[in-house]
Amino acid sequence: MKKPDLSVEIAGLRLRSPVMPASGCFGFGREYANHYPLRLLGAVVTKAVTLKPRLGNPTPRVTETSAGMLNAIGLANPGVEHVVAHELPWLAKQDVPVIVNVAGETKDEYVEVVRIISQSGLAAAVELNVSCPNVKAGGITFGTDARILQDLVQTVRKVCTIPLFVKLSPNVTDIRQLALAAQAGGASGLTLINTMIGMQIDIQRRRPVLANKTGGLSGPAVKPVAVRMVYEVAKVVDIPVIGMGGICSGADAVEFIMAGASAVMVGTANFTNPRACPEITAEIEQFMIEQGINSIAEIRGCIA
Amino acid sequence: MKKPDLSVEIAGLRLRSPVMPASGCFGFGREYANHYPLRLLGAVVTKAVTLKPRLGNPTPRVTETSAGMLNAIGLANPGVEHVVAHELPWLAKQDVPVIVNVAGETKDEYVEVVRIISQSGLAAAVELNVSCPNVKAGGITFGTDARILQDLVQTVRKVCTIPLFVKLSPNVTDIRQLALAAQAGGASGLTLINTMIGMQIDIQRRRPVLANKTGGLSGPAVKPVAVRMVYEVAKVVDIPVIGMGGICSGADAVEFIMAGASAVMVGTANFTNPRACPEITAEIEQFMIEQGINSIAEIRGCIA
Amino acid sequence: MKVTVMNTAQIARKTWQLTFTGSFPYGEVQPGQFVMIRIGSGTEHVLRRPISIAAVKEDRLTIVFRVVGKGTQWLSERKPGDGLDVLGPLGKGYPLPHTGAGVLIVGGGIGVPPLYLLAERVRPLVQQLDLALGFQTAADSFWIDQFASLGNLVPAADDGSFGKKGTVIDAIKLLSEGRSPKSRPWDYVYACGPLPMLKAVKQHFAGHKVQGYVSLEERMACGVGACCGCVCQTADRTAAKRICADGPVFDWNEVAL
Amino acid sequence: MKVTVMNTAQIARKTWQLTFTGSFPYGEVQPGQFVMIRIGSGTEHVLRRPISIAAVKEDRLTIVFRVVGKGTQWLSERKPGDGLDVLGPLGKGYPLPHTGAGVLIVGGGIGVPPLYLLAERVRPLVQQLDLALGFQTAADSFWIDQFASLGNLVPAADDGSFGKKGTVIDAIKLLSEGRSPKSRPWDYVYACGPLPMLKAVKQHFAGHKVQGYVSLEERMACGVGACCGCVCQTADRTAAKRICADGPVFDWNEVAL
Ligand SMILES: Cc1cc2nc3c(=O)[nH]c(=O)nc-3n(C[C@H](O)[C@H](O)[C@H](O)COP(=O)(O)OP(=O)(O)OC[C@H]3O[C@@H](n4cnc5c(N)ncnc54)[C@H](O)[C@@H]3O)c2cc1C
Ligand SMILES: Cc1cc2nc3c(=O)[nH]c(=O)nc-3n(C[C@H](O)[C@H](O)[C@H](O)COP(=O)(O)OP(=O)(O)OC[C@H]3O[C@@H](n4cnc5c(N)ncnc54)[C@H](O)[C@@H]3O)c2cc1C
Ligand SMILES: Cc1cc2nc3c(=O)[nH]c(=O)nc-3n(C[C@H](O)[C@H](O)[C@H](O)COP(=O)(O)O)c2cc1C
Ligand SMILES: Cc1cc2nc3c(=O)[nH]c(=O)nc-3n(C[C@H](O)[C@H](O)[C@H](O)COP(=O)(O)O)c2cc1C
Ligand code: FES
Ligand code: FES
Repeated sequence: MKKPDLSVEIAGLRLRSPVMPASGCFGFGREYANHYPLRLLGAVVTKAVTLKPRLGNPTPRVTETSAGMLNAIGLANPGVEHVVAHELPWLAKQDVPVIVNVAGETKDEYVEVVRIISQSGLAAAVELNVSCPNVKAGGITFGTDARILQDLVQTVRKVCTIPLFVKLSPNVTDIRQLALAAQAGGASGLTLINTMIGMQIDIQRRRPVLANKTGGLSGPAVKPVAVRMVYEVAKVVDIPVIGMGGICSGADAVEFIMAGASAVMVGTANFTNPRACPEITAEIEQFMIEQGINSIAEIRGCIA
Repeated sequence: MKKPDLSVEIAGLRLRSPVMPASGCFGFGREYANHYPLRLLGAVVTKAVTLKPRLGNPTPRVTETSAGMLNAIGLANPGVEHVVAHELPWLAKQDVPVIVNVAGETKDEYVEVVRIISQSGLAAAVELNVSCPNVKAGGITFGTDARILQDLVQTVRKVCTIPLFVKLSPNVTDIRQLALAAQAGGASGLTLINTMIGMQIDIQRRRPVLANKTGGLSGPAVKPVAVRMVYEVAKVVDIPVIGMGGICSGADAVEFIMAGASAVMVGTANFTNPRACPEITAEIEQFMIEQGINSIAEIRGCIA
Repeated sequence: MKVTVMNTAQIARKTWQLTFTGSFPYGEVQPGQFVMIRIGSGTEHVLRRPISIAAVKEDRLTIVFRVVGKGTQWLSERKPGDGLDVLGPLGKGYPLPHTGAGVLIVGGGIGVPPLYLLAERVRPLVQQLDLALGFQTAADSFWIDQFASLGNLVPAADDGSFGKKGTVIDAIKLLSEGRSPKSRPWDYVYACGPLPMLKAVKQHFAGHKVQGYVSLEERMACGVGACCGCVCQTADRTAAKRICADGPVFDWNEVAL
Repeated sequence: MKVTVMNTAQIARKTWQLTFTGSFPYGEVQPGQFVMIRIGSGTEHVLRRPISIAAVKEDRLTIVFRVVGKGTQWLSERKPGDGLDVLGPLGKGYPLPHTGAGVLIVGGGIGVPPLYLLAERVRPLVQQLDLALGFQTAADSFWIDQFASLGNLVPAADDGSFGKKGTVIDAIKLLSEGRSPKSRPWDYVYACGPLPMLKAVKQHFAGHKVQGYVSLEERMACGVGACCGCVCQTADRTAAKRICADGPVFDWNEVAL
């Protein structure tokens, strides 16, 4: 039996595997490079990078929920200058495409960070994290208003000479509208879903568990919502979709691919199992062999 | 030690316990009356009632997900006439307030059903299920557009002589806007959350598990989102809030109460454990005794 | 109800039997009824799994199940002494035949287990009990000797690996042919198995004067009739029946197959 | 790494010890390091739980933990022979003292376990080892004899139910007073316990010429430095340190307590 082809091409990027870590769950790759060679991944996706270094939120920042977790890291990162000087050069040597996740509080900040990343020549693509409050628009999240989102993507697009992915927030009434806005703004592809806003209360201490009160819900708990959103979005856009939300196994990944995703990202599962990404890749391959599937494209979006 | 007072008063209704079943998860109460006397509940909440009998969606209609389930029952019910003639009279004899959940596809249908329920004299309150597509408005869900929602509530309010609860959908960008719209329309109280839209794929058969493709996600998986939404809503409205979403234990219920809920509803947990409601009530009482809490009001919304 | 696992055993390919004891209304069990079993004890599995009652004796109840997913996998990993949280007996079982009736029991695959308890209950009431049980292959079959001890059994395997080669319909034909002219015609046909099999059996007896009962399956949530998750339609397709509460056994003329 | 539980035992109120064996880099363990333990095997628990390494011997590793929630509850229910999925050893441990140094080890409550391995490693390097270990009450205390065999131990209990009545600070004072004039002053203070205790110990030695090390705790997700979930701040509060990767042991002048 012929070995199935797991490689995928997305927005001009050729990835050896459809599986990559999700932003914020893999640092800048160094920690997991102790567990396996990073070239086993489709790409490495960095944690969010901002213009200035950020300390992030007070702790506790993470807590477990049923089949999921909440995080309120608060975009802690050493700032774009440091990342370009100290993280990307190392990553660039790992023989794997690097997707840099970018966050900001103003349009100008996004533009500036994307310009620097793009010009550094060290990244294969940028992923815009638009689940951040827009301080100039009264704190409304960039990713929840179609007009603001389209304008942001359009502006960033101008300074971005590499593929530009836009990461959609699930905290919206109709994610298709945001997907279409990002596409209209010039996104090369979409990644979804980011975390859902949640809260957990410590009833003994009578206060929220997270110092930030609310946090982002991720993990298997959100998978059904994520699959549904990927399915909805893939039906209406022409650009590729990368799916995520609760993926822990090859079977989970195949659900997203059948729903229309060209590739998948794995976040929380890296914490449960640091070898999650290569194991999921192997499980997808096994499934393809069992079912006689030759390529990812063969099953992508096969759900009517 | 004095026995704590578990009774609550909500929109003029006096409930012996803050715990009641969630709509659709308890039929019309008959099945669970085999497990315990219904007067142990704060109230009985019926499944959705529509003007005409409805067969509902094709099967499969339910499937399990990680710490949750999807359902696409499709508002199967025998219609308001049958309910008023055959279900409510029996329920009215169970010594427990009855809240009738009402659904419709047009504003007129809601009005008609609420009028009949209200005039029957057999219900203590109505709960409007607004997570249904509005066929006259191109299928947009009543509960996701603030203007449509306010108009619906306002109109229904006129024919409703008993307390009117509006059940909010979590599939929205900002649930506070919908909560305020329902309040402006004259709602006596709010219940939240209804299910989140999700999907599960059978990768062997390459099709969605549910015949309806998508379904509503409920259970412990959604609890963090539900607690967050109750917290957000309780902060901005003046009417009482009844919380639900994944409650399985007294501790879970206390989380919602501390987040601002005056009472709670229990859905999916009835399936895991048919005695869930009275056991949760007992666990809340136990917690109150341990912590020296005398009444529900003492801890309601205690999270700043 | 909290019961205790007494023993488990793998009895066929992916197929296990499990016997439990402990407080349960064993005396109330009707053949064709089922139990809803809780999977795990945390919040991961919110839905119980419906499994038919295969046998019941004094204070012991036996189920037979095939491992098809996480729930049945977990069940197969139970060890003697482990606790189990079961709800039951649930649903409406097979109405028993009148004394002296001619009875045919037809089962396919993992639909076979509840027919064992049925056969046990029917046996004392009738002169002769005919049984047609189909499996995909010999490796899937189980309890053949037990069934054979209760009646005139013709097993069938799709691949001819044992019994009659073919489906239960072929087994039924063989039983028909083998009947002595003096023997009473079948008054009752009791069936449990995959939907296509149930349809074929009903079809086979179209025009015959038999009373047919089938047991249906559907994904369930509550298992007690409260959620409307598990419905089928009446034969005229105008109303719904809840498989868990109105069934799982139905007169085959009553429901749309 | 998949390891196997050898034995478990309840050793104090809500407090358990568990020893595992199997493939694990036992030889690499530094005192103060921890393991991340997977809870269950399904999807219910997505985060591993960090637990300090209390003792290690050939191919056996022992942890001591207090049951405070679902994860530690599950851990306390493990039986000999059960599998366990552990990651480690993780983090940076206590730097050992120079030979012949004066050493004080201070522990409080469930912060005591990793100090056992530390004491074992320090013992051969020094003349005298002083230990101040505090518990809320006698019922919470454990491994008292083992610690006593390694050094000069003063235990303390808040309620006076055993040892010195009071906190570890009272125990430290008692140790100070009891020291012979000839004995070497403390060059190193190693502490592990609740934050208020760590602050009090550091405070107590303000102005003294000692090298102080504390082990910090925070809720963790990855445990390997990738998620920034578990940070503390540097003493000047300008930068973050990841407790799991840069710690959990820090020079007490390096971090904001
Ligand atoms: C009244 C009744 C009696 C049953 N009796 C038996 C029995 O005696 N022995 C036995 O092995 N099985 C029986 N089943 C089927 C059994 O309930 C399912 O196989 C089981 O629920 C699967 O659980 P899982 O977690 O292992 O699989 P899942 O991971 O939930 O699903 C795996 C596959 O099993 C099938 N399945 C899931 N749930 C059901 C369901 N409720 N009914 C039918 N198929 C389902 C689906 O096709 C699915 O793809 C019965 C079902 C019903 C409704
Ligand atoms: C480096 C490190 C080493 C540790 N070593 C030990 C040890 O040797 N023995 C021991 O008993 N405990 C130790 N802990 C604490 C232990 O990790 C927690 O008690 C455990 O994670 C709680 O899990 P749970 O599921 O039982 O509780 P949960 O249900 O998750 O939480 C219950 C309570 O435990 C506390 N808690 C939860 N997670 C943590 C955490 N990561 N750190 C601190 N407190 C937490 C919270 O206050 C919470 O209210 C250590 C923690 C760290 C960070
Ligand atoms: C600890 C943590 C940190 C995260 N940080 C980021 C981030 O910096 N940027 C971003 O776009 N998404 C971030 N995410 C979201 C994930 O990339 C992903 O969208 C989400 O977790 C859903 O996938 P999962 O269920 O596989 O974790 C973070 C998630 C977690 C759990
Ligand atoms: C099987 C099922 C049927 C439901 N039917 C209704 C309904 O008819 N009307 C309604 O307003 N909500 C309905 N719901 C939503 C529940 O009332 C509740 O809002 C939701 O399940 C969240 O609570 P839980 O997590 O405790 O189940 C249904 C939920 C389930 C699981
Ligand atoms: S499973 Fe709920 S009605 Fe049958
Ligand atoms: S737990 Fe992830 S960085 Fe420490």
